[in-house]
Amino acid sequence: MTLRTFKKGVHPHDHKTRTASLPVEDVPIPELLRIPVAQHLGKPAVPVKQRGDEVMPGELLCDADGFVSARVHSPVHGKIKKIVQQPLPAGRMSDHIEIAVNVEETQAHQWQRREVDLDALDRDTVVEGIRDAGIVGMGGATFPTHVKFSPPPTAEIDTLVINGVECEPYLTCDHRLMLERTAELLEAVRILNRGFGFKRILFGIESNKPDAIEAVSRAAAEFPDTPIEIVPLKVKYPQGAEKMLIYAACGRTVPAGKLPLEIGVIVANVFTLVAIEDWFFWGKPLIDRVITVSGDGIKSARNLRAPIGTPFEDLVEACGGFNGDVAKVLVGGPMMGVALPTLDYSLTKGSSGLLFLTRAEVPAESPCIRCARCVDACPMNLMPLKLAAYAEAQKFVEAKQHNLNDCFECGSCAYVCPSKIKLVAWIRYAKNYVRVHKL
Amino acid sequence: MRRMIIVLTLVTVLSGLVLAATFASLSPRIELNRERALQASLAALFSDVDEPQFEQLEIEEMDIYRGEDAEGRLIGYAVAVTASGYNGPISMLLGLTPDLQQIEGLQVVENRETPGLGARITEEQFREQFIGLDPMQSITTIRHVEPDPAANEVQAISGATISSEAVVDAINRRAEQAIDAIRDAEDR
Amino acid sequence: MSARAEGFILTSSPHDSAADTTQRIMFAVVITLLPAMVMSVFYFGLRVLGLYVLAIASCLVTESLTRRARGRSPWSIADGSAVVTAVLLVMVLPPEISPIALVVGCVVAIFLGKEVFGGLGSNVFNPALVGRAFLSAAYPVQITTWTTPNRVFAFLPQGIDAQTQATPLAAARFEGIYEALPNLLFGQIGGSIGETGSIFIVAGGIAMLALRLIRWEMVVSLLGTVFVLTGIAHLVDPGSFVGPVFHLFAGGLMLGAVYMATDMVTTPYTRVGNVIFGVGAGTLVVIIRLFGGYPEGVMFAILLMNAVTPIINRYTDNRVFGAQSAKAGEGAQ
Amino acid sequence: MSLVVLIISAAIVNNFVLTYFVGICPFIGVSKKIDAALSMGIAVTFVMTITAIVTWIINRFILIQLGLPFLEYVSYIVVIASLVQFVEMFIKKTSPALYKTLGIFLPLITTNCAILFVALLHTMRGYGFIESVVFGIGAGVGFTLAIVIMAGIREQLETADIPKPFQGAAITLIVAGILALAFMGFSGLVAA
Amino acid sequence: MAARSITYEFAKGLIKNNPVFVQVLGMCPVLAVTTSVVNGVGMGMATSFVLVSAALIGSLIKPLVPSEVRIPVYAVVIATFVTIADLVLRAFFPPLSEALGPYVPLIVVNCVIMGRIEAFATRNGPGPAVSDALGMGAGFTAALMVLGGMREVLGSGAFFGIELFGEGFTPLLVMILPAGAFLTLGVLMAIFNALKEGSHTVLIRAESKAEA
Repeated sequence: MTLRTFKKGVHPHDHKTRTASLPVEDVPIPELLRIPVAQHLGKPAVPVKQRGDEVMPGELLCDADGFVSARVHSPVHGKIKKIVQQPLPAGRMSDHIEIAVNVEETQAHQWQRREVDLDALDRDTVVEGIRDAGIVGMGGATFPTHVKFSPPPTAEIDTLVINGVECEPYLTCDHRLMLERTAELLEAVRILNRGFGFKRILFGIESNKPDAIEAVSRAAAEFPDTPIEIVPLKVKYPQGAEKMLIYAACGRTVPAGKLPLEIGVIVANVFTLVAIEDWFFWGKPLIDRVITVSGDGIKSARNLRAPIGTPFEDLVEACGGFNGDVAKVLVGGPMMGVALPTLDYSLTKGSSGLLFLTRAEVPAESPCIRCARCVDACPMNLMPLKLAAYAEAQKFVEAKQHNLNDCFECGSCAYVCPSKIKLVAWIRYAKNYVRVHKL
Repeated sequence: MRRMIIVLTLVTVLSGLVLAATFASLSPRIELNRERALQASLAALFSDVDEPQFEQLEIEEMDIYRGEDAEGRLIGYAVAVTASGYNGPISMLLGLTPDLQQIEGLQVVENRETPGLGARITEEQFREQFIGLDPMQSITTIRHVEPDPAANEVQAISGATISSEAVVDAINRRAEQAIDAIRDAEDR
Repeated sequence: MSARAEGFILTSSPHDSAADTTQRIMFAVVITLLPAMVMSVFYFGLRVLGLYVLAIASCLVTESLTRRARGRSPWSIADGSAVVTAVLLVMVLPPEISPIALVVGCVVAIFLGKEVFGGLGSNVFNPALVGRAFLSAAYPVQITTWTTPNRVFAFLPQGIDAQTQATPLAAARFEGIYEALPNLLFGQIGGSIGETGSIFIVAGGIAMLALRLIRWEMVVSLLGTVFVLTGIAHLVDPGSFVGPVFHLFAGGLMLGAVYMATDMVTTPYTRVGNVIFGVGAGTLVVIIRLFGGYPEGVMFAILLMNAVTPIINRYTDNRVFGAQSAKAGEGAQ
Repeated sequence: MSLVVLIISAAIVNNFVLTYFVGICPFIGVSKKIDAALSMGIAVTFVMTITAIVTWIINRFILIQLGLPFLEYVSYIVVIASLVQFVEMFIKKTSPALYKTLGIFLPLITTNCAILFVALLHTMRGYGFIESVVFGIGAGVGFTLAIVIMAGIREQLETADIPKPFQGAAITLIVAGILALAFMGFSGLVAA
Repeated sequence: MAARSITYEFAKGLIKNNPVFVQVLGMCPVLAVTTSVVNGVGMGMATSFVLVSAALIGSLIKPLVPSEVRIPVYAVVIATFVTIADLVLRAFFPPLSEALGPYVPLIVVNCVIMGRIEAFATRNGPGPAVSDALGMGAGFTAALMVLGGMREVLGSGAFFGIELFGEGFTPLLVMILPAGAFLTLGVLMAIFNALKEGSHTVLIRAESKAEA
């Protein structure tokens, strides 16, 4: 059987074996959390607590500021020490709420399962719940999930695509969730299906995770009334990108510059589903996440569950410290992740991986030989070599005319480039210029 | 407006006058040059004759010259032949013996062939192969082996087959027709 | 903790890259050319080996000197592109080419063909072909003087070049004598150094396709166009035009289609562009071979298509993902 | 000579720019952008064709009839200059859109030697009327071809790291030289 | 414009404003007829003759010519001198006339001439105008000579028709073909640019001397 997939893309070395079979472990509860107010795309959330306030696990720390914004909750028992400005991994500055954690109280806290009357749910209550829980896209894009689930009234939503692809090398947290929290995933699917009445629910999983495919298939068989299909996909990067996944799973093409909603599709990451389940059945908002800590520079690679706001130092400690000289630290995967100058950052809702690389010699750039491998790799069908050349020549209008803004910076082009040209960096530069100067 | 027209007319008239004067004084010399050049190419066909004289026969659509030596004896004929060369027309003069049985010589007057390649048709080594061939028979080009003059063969210039063949083709096409025309003209 | 506390390396994503580098690509190309190179030495003697060495040396020296003159690192020669140019240039020259002419060709190929445009990647024309075209205009006689190859394979029929000293294409075009196909395949024929055996070029081509160094669209569209057009000509007038199989394996077509028309720098970016290039080049090859003054047209055809490649690149951008259904999507709403 | 052969000869085999070196100034000056080059090419083809017609008539019915061959150059240049002026006025009145694209090129055409060359060559070669017209069109098409190809290449070279002494006209000439080498492939295609 | 010495007007055409290498004007004859030095010099002289004569006439009749008909009038003047040059060549130098062919009449549209008349001759008196025209003509001729020399030496192995090398030398035929013309001029122009850049200071000093 030929597996489904999208067009183009690349095959980076996956480095996943080191953590794929490691169950998720909880980190020791940190003594200090630093929780950013802006962990999502859109407007930063507004703090509702002050310095000195005591907080409980799950208590609201910041409220959403407008529609495209997301709530932030406290993961712990503790006391707000102060609010400090600090950069987020992505580089943007954000207020961080610093909480001195009461470790014992936090440890003692138990979440109580509550009975949910599925029949009483409708679309509005589902979306409202998602918003209240502060759930954002957990694949890395951190777009507030309730926005994604609020189609314009004209759109006819008929399909849910579940993203179990995890195409970034090294990362295994979604893989582990599919194995360990299969039942919860399916519960969440049923909640969403109550709200939307999907015609099809397609669960995309790459074929390099046969155990996940099997586990999810077995669990799905228990709900014959839910129209769920498991779609094994050919292994290829960036299959986890929304538009690529929709094409791979159901053959639909999202028009350039549009959202999946407009062709009746909603995409949800597996982690998002777990978070939904946590909220509806346990009343637990999004206050922690699973992150893969890996790379040659860490003693023992792990899949860790940690409260949002955990300093990265604590994660390193939980993994036994560094192994040799660490040259490069990445948050996220190696394809789209961000390199960090120091470890002075803390876990956000969007951090899917923390990688420590020892060999990180920056390959020397040589002139473009116009091999056009980037053209063959670009899943968006763009002409990366042209975009980079326009950016370098400061021809931003031309770059924009060549669909600059359709690039989602997956890095496939720069990955395959034999001349090691920083194509993504040039494109990002042009995008920023175009945005700032409103070209 | 009036001044414009006056100036323009004046300039044009002046220019016309100057040119007319120049032309009038120089054109005899130019004509002479042209005549001399023609006579020189024609004479080159009959290089063993001293001071040959040529006169154009009155034949339509063909330039054919009748050559006489200083004593007025017929030394042969010259036929203007144009070939379709590699880069453009090749104009040549084909010399014929008085009895019209043999080719007397070949001169290339003008060509745009590739220098060093097709343009080697102007070299003596190529041209002298035609001397003595039968103009009434078709001439053939051969390559790499020694040509047999008895079989009306000439060797093509290495690497310039097209130019060589163009010359031969033009001669083959024109010669017989020209000979007939000369016979007609002489009979008249 | 043994890590450097601060100052991790900061680079933009992606943080991993494929193993292929420009240098690797260039040397892979040279390796796939080795069988044909070895055969050429068998056919035309050790002299040819000397020519390869001389050409590689001249190309490398020319490039490093020009680089130095510009105040750049002369070590860009390590990218191997000059070696590829040198080998390909030798392959399209006759075995008896004089060393002086060869050096002139190398200097022209590297200097006028590549460096004046800004070096590898900026050149518009295939450097080896620029060198070859220059030589064919500079030394028209030398470049069309062919020698009879050594008899390496006893099982092959006697080649026609023994009598005519012409390449199979010239013999077919001007004398109406056709070389036997086995000779064309194995290269026991008069012709350029690299025309020694289409079969070895085909093997190199298959290796390059497998390594994804070249695009099949280019090779197939170019060869296909030549095959179809010469096939039509042959069907219309078998007396004047030899069959398409002969054209595929005679002359420099295979070498051109596999190694010249696929030169990344000077050919279009997209697959559609490659097909346009291939069809255009194939058509030009056939026009020149059947009706032009030269018996062989591959070099000119590829150079001419190199010249229009920027225009092809301008008008054959891939359509952005989702562009096609944009209208349909709007219509559905 | 067949007219098809004549047009192929004028446009490709004996390309005006690449073998006769005429029209080099606009070929170098107006070949930075494809759009401009195309407009220039169209404008030249247009004026060339009309020039071929008018100069043929003038030569045949005035200069030869009246025995004034020495006025050939003077009359041709006057004809071309006024023709260009007239065409400019005409286009400006009838099609402002066309004028917008071609307008700036028209005055440049007066000093484009390719135009005068067409007139001189058809006179020199003694072409008939139809032949002259076809020759003018072919030459114009050839000019357009060359300048558009050059513009495509130069657009690409804009981002190339060309050595400083070679920037500008020098690299353009070298590209033209290589183009001329490539166009040699067409020689012998039609015997002109 | 400050009045400058007549020497300066002459000298600037040679290098600083060389019509071929710097202004890139009059390319067509430059490329077409430079297959040998003799042709190059012949074309250079013919062009200079037209240039100087037209510049002189242009500066003299300037006050009489209304600006609307300036271009046509100058065109006629130039064409007249070109015809004279052509007739003289045909009458006294038939081989040269033959070699230059249709490129003699093309002097009419040589942008160097119209350019100099428009830009200089009509704005200055006859003295500077002629001096400027002579300088430009000399610069033009020099460029043609250099190009013709290079192409003849490499392409025919001769200089002024005299064989330079023995049997061993195979001339590079391409040099006398169109491609060779483009390539040689391109390379020459680059060399000129490089030299000009390098000796910029020297030149400025020389010019200020000429100006003084």
